[in-house]
Formats: sequence, C-alpha cells, structure tokens
Amino acid sequence: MRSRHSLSTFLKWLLVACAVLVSAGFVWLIGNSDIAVLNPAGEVASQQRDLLVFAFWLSMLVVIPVFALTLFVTVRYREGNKKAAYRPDWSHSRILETIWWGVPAIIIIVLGVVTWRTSHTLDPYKPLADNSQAIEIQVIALEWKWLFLYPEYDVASVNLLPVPTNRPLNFSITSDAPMNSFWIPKLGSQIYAMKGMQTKLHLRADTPGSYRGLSTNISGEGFARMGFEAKAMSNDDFLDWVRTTKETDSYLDSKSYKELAKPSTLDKPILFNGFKPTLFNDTIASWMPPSHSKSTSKQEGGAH
Amino acid sequence: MLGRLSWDALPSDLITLGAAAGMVGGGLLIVAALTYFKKWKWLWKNWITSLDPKRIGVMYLLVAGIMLLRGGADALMMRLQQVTGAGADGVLGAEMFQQVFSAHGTIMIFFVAMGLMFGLINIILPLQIGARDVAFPFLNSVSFWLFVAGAVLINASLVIGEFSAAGWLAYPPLSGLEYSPGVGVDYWIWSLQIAGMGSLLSGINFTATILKLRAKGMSLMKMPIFVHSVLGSMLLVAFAFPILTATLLLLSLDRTLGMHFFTSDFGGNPMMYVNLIWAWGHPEVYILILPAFGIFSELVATFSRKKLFGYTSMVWALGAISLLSFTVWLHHFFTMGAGANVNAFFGIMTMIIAIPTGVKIFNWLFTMYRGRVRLTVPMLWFIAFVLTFTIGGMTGVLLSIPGVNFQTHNTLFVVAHFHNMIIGGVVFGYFAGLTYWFPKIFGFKLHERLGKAAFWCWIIGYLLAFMPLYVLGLMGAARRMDSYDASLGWQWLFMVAAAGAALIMVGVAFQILQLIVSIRQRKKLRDTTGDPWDGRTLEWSVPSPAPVYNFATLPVISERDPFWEAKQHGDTRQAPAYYQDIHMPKNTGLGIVIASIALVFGFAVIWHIWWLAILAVIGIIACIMVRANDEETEYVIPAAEVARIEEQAREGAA
Amino acid sequence: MSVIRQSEHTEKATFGFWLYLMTDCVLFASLFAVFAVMRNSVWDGPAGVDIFSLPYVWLLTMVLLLSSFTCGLALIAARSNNVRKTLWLLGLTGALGLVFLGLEAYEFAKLIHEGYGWQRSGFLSAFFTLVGMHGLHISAGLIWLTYLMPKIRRKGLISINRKRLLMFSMFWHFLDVIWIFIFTIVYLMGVSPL
Amino acid sequence: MSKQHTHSTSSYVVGLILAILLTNAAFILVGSKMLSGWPLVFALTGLAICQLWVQLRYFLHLGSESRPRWNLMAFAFAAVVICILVFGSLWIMKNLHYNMMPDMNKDIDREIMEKENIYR
Repeated sequence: MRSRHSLSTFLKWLLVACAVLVSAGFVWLIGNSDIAVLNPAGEVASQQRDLLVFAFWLSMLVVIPVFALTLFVTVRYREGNKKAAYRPDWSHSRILETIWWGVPAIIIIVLGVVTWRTSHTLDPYKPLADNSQAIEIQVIALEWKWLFLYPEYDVASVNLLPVPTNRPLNFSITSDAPMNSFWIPKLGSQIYAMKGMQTKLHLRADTPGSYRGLSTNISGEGFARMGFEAKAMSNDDFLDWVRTTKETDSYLDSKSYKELAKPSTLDKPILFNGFKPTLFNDTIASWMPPSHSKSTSKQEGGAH
Repeated sequence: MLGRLSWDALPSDLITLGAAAGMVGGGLLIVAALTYFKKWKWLWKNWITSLDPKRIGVMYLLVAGIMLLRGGADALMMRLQQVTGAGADGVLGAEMFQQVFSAHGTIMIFFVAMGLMFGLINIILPLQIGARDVAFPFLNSVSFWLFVAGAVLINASLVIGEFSAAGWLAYPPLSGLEYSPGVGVDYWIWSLQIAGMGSLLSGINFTATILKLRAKGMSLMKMPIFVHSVLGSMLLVAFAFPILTATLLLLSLDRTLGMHFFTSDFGGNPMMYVNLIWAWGHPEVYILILPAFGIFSELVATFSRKKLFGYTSMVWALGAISLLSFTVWLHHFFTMGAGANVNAFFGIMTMIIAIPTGVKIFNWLFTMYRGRVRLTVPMLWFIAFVLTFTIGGMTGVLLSIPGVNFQTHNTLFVVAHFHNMIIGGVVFGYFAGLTYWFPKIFGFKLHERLGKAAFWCWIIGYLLAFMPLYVLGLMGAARRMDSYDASLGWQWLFMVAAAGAALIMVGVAFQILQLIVSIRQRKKLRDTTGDPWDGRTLEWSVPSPAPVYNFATLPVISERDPFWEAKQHGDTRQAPAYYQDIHMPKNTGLGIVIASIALVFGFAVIWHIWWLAILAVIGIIACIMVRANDEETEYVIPAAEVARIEEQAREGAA
Repeated sequence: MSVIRQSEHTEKATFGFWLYLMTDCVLFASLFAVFAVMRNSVWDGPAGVDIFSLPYVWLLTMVLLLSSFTCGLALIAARSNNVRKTLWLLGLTGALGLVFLGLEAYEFAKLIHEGYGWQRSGFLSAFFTLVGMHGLHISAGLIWLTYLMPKIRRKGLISINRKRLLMFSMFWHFLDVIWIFIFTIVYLMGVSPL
Repeated sequence: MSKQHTHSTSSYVVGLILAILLTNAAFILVGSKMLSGWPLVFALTGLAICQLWVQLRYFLHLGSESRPRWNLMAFAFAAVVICILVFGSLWIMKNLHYNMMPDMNKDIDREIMEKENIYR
C-alpha cells in the first residue's frame, strides 16, 4: 500500500506545516504594533479589541473541534484503511445531533447576550461616562478631504485633527459629498457621513501620538487619498495648538468654504483661525427643504 | 436620433482599447470558425434553440466559465494596481481601478456564481427528482438567454462607453446623476435588471418543477438533499429578486426621469437604497451557498459510501437558513447609525444562522465517520471547503457583533471574509459538483491528476490571496482603495495577495487544460456504466450521458437514496416490460429572440434612444403573443425509438 | 393531447403563474415600503391631503372592484360553456379596466399640469411610481384581454383557452387585491396625517 | 386554483358585497373624521386585511385547492417575507431618521444617558 503510506506522510507534513505557519502568523499578528485594531490608543477601541478577542476565542470552541474532526475522519476513514469500522447505514444519533444543535446554540446565546450589552455600551451615539470636560468637534466630509470645526475654540482644520488626550471627543458628522465613513482605527468606531444628515460619534484618546484617519466608503475618484492625521496630545499642547492656529490669517467663511468644497485632494493640511459659526448647520440645511432653515420647529423630509 | 451615443463612446486609453480589441477579436474569431467549419446550423439546432435543460445547463456553465476568465482578469488587474499603488497612482489609476472592481464584483456574483448554480441545477435537478424536464421549458430558455443578454451588456460597456465606478452595489448618491452622470451606472443597472429578470423566472420555474414534477412516491422528506437545497435557494430567488428589480427600477427612474428616491435633495433618501439593496443582497448570498451545501451533502455520502448523517436535521437546517436569511440584512450597514437596539437585533439574528450552518458541518463530518472515504477531487474540494468555510464562518460571527463591526466594516477584513465564503463555499462547491456530475453530463470523467493539480493551486492561491487581506483589514486598510501611503508598509502583503491571485489563475489554467486533456482522452475516461462513483440518487440510474428524455420509464420511489437501495437489492438496469411514447418540448428560437430584444431595450435605455426602446417593448409583446399562439409545442419520441436508444445504452454498459 | 395531460399542464401552469403573482406582490411590497418611508418627504411641496380627492378615489375603487367581479362571472360563464356570455362579460371587464385607466391617467395629468409632477418631491416620485406600476399592470391586463377575446371567439372555449382565461382572471383579481392596499395606504392614510 | 367547480356565482356575489361594504367602511371612517392618528391607521389596516381575505377567499378561491396546498403555502411565505421587508424597513428607517435629524441630537444624548445610567 504505497499510496496509503505516502498519503499519511503527506498529511502529517501538511499538518505540521500548517501548525507552524498558523502559530508563526499568530505570534507576528499579536506582536506587530502596526495592526491598528489590535493595538488601540483609545477607550472605545480598547473595548472593541477586547470584544474582538473574546468573540474570537469563543468561536474557537467550535472551530478547533471542527478542524480536528475533519483531519481525523479524513485520515482514519480513508478507503485504504480497512481496519477502521464501516457502518454504511448508520445515519442518525439523537444524542450527537442534540450536541451539535445545543452546543453552538449555547455559544450563540452567550455571544448574543454579550452582543446586546456591547451594542449599547459601544453605541457610537452614547456619550462616554467621563467627568472631564468633553470637546465638541464638527466634521464635514468633502470631496475628498475632511474638514474639522472646533466650535468652542473657533478654529478649523482640514485633514488634521488635533485632539487632547483623556477628554471625551464628541463628534458631529455630516457630508457635503457622497457617502463617506469616518474612521480612526486606533481610537475606535467608524460611522457614516451623509448629506443633509448628522451622525454622532463619541471617542477618547488615551495615549498621545499620531494616528491615521480615513474614509472607508468609496466616494469617488479621490477617495483613497482622503486620509487625515489624528494627533492626540496633552490638553496643554492642544491649547497651544489652538493658540498658534489662531495666529494664522485665514478665515473660513461661506466663500472660502465653497472653494474648499470643490473636488480635490490635498497634500498638506490647511488651518483656519476661525470659521462662520453656523457653517456646520448651514451645510446640513443646504440639503434640506427651504422651509427648514426658516423654521427649525417644522420637521419634514423623511419617515415618521 | 441616437440619444447620448456618439463616437466619443469608443475607448481611448490603451488598456481598455486592448481589452475591447481582444474581446471583439475573440468574438469575430469564433464567428469565423463557426462559419468555416459550417457549424452554424448545428449550433442553432442542437444548442441555441434547445429546450433540453441539460443542454441549457451546459451553456450556462460555458458562459459562467468565460465570465470567470473576465472576472479573474479584473481581479489580477486590481491586485496589480494595489501592488503598484504604494504612494503612487498605480498602473490603472483611480478611475479605471474603480470601474474594474465594480465590474469584478458584479460579474463574479451575477454571471459566474449564478451561472454555475443555474447550470448545475438545470442539468441535475430534473434527473434527481425523476422528471423528464422542468416545469416550463420555454421559460427556462428565456431565462438563460436573458442571463446571456445581461452578460453581453456588461461586456459591451468595455467597448461602448464606460462601466460604473460606484462599487458592485452602487450606493447613491455616488451612483446618482449628481456624481455619476455618465452611462456607467446605467450599464450596471440594466445588465443586472435583465439578468435578474432571467433569474427570477428561473426561480419560479424550478420551484414549480420541484413541487409539481417529482417522481411518484418521492415525498418531501424523500427528496435528495440537493433538491431541498435548491428548493430553498429558488424560493429565496423568487422572493428576494423582486426587491432587486424594484430597487434598480427606482435608481434608474432617479437617473432617467428625474425622480427623487435616492437623491440628496427634494426629499430623496439614499439610506432607503442601502436598506433595500441589502434586503435583496443578503438573501442573494444564501441563494448561492445553499445549492453548494446540497452538492456537498450528495458527494460526501457518495464518496464515503455511507448514508448522509442526520437527513432530517439537514432539512430543518436548510429551512432555517432560508428563512433567517431574510432577517439579517442590516448587518451590512451597522455603521449607518440606526441605534443600539436595531444593531443588536440584527447582529443577534445573524449569529443565529451560525447554528444551523454548524449543524450541517457536523453532519457532513459524521457522514464520513465510519465510512469508506475516497479522496477523489470532489472530496478534496469538500475538505478544503470545510476548513476555509469554518474560518470564514468564524470571521462572519466576529463581523456580526456591532461593536466589532465598527472597527472592521468596509475594510479588507470584510473583503477577505466574503471571499472566504464565496470562494471557499460557493465556488469550491460548484467545482466539486461539476467534477462529480461531469460524467453524467458528457459521458466521460475528468482527468483526475490535472484536477488535483488545479485544486492545489486554487487552495494555496486562495490562502495566499486572502489571508493577508484579513491582516490588512485589521491594520486599517479600507476596501476599494487604489493607493496608500508607502510608509504604511503594506506593499509586501499586497504582493503576497497578488501572488495568490496569480496562483489561482494557474489553477484555472489547469482546469482548462484538464478539460482539453479529458476531451482528448474521452475514450479512456468513458463512463460506460452510468454510475461511475457508486452513486446513490436517481441521476446515476440512467446511462451517461443522460438521454434526452432522462428516464425511459418514470421511476417510482419508496425510500431515500433509491438507486443505492436498488443496487443493494440488485435490481438495476432491468429493461421494463414495454416502453411508451414520450412527449418532449420542441425546439424554439424565440428564447434567444426575446433576450436579444431585451438586450436592445437595455442598450437603448442606457443611451436614451427612446424610439428604439419603444420598438423593443412592442417586439417583446409580439414575441410573447407568437409563443402563446403556438399550440403545438411538443413532439413525440415513439416507443420503438425509446426502446432502441435504451437497448443501445445497455449494450454499451455490458 | 390527452385530457389528463392537459389538466396536468393547467395545474402546473396555474401554480407557476400563482408563484409569479407572489413575486409581484414582493415587488409591490418594496414600492409600498418606499412610499411609506417617503410619505412625508414632500420638500415643501404638496402632501397627500393637498392633492387627493377621496370621492374620485372611491370611484376608481368601485370601477376596479366591479371589473374584478365581472371577470369572475366570465369565468363561471366559461365553465358552463357559454361563449357569448363569456365574451360579453370579458368585454365589460375590459371596458371597466379602460375606464379605470382613463380616470387614473386624468388624475396624473391633472397633477402634472398643476406642477406636481414626479420631479417635485420624493413623496410624489413614490406616489407616481407605485400607482403607475399598478396602472402598468392594468394596461398589460388589457393587452392580454385584447389578445384573449378574439381567441375565444374564433376557437371557442377549448381547454387551452380555458387555461388562458383562468390565468387572466387570477391576474385581474390580483390587481384588485393590490389596489386595496393602494387606496388604503396611499390615499386614505395619505389624507389623514399622522 | 384548479378545483373551482364548487364555486359559483354566489361566491362572487358574496365577495362583491363584502368588498363594497369594507371599502365603504374605510372611506366613511376617513371622510367622517371619526378617528385620527394611530387608531385610524390600525382601523384602516384591519379593514384592508379583511378585504384581502375576502378577495382571496371569494375571488381567488385560495385555500380551496386539494392538498398539498402549495398555493396557500406560497402565499404564506410571500406574506412572511413582505411583513419582514415592510416592517423591517420601516423600523430601520424610522430609527435612522430619528438619529440623523440634527435638531434631535440633544434629546438622543439625554435619552441614551438615562437608559445607560450615565451621570455627569
């Protein structure tokens, strides 16, 4: 039985090779700080990393037995192995079937409870439970750059998002472009940016550093170059940044906004020492019925 | 007169020009060859006008194979772009790259996966339920030709005009007139609309076939699992595709008549589009995977020489998956901001699907347990499927948790996940089914060693191509990006992925080679018995290739795996006492005519040639009336002829 | 063709046709969902209450209901092999259908004339598409009828014509079923703001 | 659909009368302004579903076929899918709309904070 021999040798080596590759992969994956999602720098992203890891190991409860069983039955019950039992009509076992309806069901119940709870605790709309003073940031997705407005400090920037660490970041997000998705992997949770609508996102940066931000939703030709830099710094440094930005001499009014909103990509961030206070709401209102800007009490344009 | 159509619509850049020239040239070459070898009449009589589901099935497989090459070429170009896009524009540039990946997704789902699925269903389903035909043979031909018309239209965009650059599901407002004023999105809409109409008709057709044409005695719980899986899948087609039809209709009304369903202003609501397209899109995934599950169930039992384990569980699992697939669609847009309750509900519904799916996997493995497992090529696909699909299922469960999804949505992690399911599940399943049933279709087996070579290229290539994407996704790489900062250090991972894609293409080359070699060695590989694998279900009880009428006398069933049981009792291949006349549907060319007119209609609407569109509508109505007028749609195979054919087959086997 | 084979054919065909009608239900359901979502998306334009006239809709409803009724009677007449009566009732069905279509076309024309076309707002787009889709089906039914009636006149109520008639009646009743939801959701709920 | 021999003119007449009654009830309900808001919506939906049943029963003779009743089952499956699609879409869109309206965000913040027991 030459073929049987070569088959089992082959499978043995395949198994060893796979095990080595997979473990090497894991070691590399865990040790590599480039893996943004697994190396969070903010409160929300940390919780999400923990959730990811938890769910991963939970599903391993099924994955590992399936892998082991697959290899076992393939090798053990291969046709050449006449020593193995053969029962061609055995096709039903209440106990076994109960096990594999039951065990996955229990795992899913556990995961379901966790999902229900974390969907609420990690809801992007939920303000963080943090007593330090939150900072409001308005975000407008443009073709193809990100505009950040700091209403409390009256400064604005494009493709640069300086934030203080250890203070809740309350983002209000809209778009003056096709649908985009606002995401800073190291800080956590992305959410869509859409015209005439406002979405909310609550994050916090815990470690100072420079983090990559991007749009994950295709929004036209320049979409891949729509990245920005989120700079987390101490509160003092942040206030310093506000102060220096205040000293520049470009103001963002309706006219310069219109210019900025034209489709283009940028190589360098732009800073503004101030902006028209109603800019964010005006942008949303420009995609709402004319009556909306006149009287905000009347609600129209959507489902009830 | 010609709407928006002008000379400017012809391609101007080199890559498109080359592809277009290649396509047109290839077409001309085929036409020339057919003319030279005087094969037109043969083609018309035996194939184009045929209403035999086995022939229609083969044509589906052929078209799907050709489209696989096109979609594969797109995939290679995408990988090339992303390898060269590290801090640079890359070989294609953003605009063309976006067209390429939009075409890749659309083609692979609608014209490769759906084509392989309908091909195998057409060939095998009537045989497995002991029927001579499908419920509506003419409708079947119309469905197939509409599918071809859709495929032609999507390829025509390469030569005349442009294709959509808005992704395979074309979210507005990007796909609206405001941001995509060209014809690209219209090509996308109408090729899907036409092919989708064909799929919808097929869904109705096969549902009716299964429910009305089963052999005597084949109750629902005695049907082969493949038939169950097709029933689930076809019900989903029948009830999910109308949503697609409606959604595409509304988008095209926005674009052509200036309506405001999904526009940003005048009260349009793009979120409704996302909602609707996924209400179709999620069941669509299950439409593709269910028949693959069915195929695996058949071949695991056959190649383990053992009854399928837990038949009843399998049926309930299929039913549960079919129904649940309609209740999970929001998990494709957790990040739109619907709130915690909605997200949690749809997340949990999604996870629940993992339970019946897991049950199926364990049942398959326990079918092998205490069996005699032959590691043939279909079995290799199966084992690879179990391993990859389990990984894909695991990442799917991760993605279904909203809290995790917020960190992985729209990244390459998602791309890796669904390729895991679609390649590892759907494609492997259909390849396994193709190898398994090939002798029944053509009368000879496929070359085994070349099949194994193709398999190893596919599986290793697949791992190389998609495992790096999981990692890239976790690194924060968005899907569909044509370039990225070189400093991110992603280029080598994209190179590995590109190498994997290339290896998959080598696998495809092996498959083509396998086909050629098998045809050349068809005498050696001939299946004389009609039962090359020691099969269990009815399709193996007839000669290979199956005669046009499938069964000389319609079988009567008393248990599951009827052919296996018959073999245990030794009563197969007995000539019946007498034969009867058999009624079969006559050939008709109206199917291809209707589809051609539909193609003209689609083209006319895309380019705003309104008079032509109106003419086409009139033409289609006229064709339907002509068909309705035709009251002699069947011909008779006399009993003596049946006896002669059967006798010949029996001699061949002896 | 033998009697048994013909009845098998009819059963298969009517079941297939019923399945098609069910898929059409899902198509309409999608449009209803869109309408329900867009009913307030009037963009400062008219809402349902401003443009719908209930007596007019009532008239439309009655006309269609009657035509559904006469279609059913035609089926019974066909069963008792009364060709003349069948044709007469089918003619009435078609005439009522035509009246319905005319009334609907007039309503559409009036709205467009007043400047409330489908381009005006998301609400009006949804209205025109949903009601127009129903109208399109009615038109298809009328075309079917102009094809079917000469057939019955020429060849009488042979089995294939009976099959055609049965399928037509299913289609026509189905359109009346859809209309129940159109007059309820679009018109009646449209004039009573939530 | 195939076994319709038991149905006669009377079936259609009954159907017609019931349908007219139900239709008129719905129109009168709205015209007389007896109800408004959600109660009206529920009443109208109820009347529509009654009429749906009437027309299916008396015009389309659904449910009178011999077993297995595939027509009825197909209808039931379609009804389930339609309910999931329509009510699912409305639920999703209502939530999205609520969360997207800029003027409502203050309310949303407060609501979530109360529900999640967050105090500042």
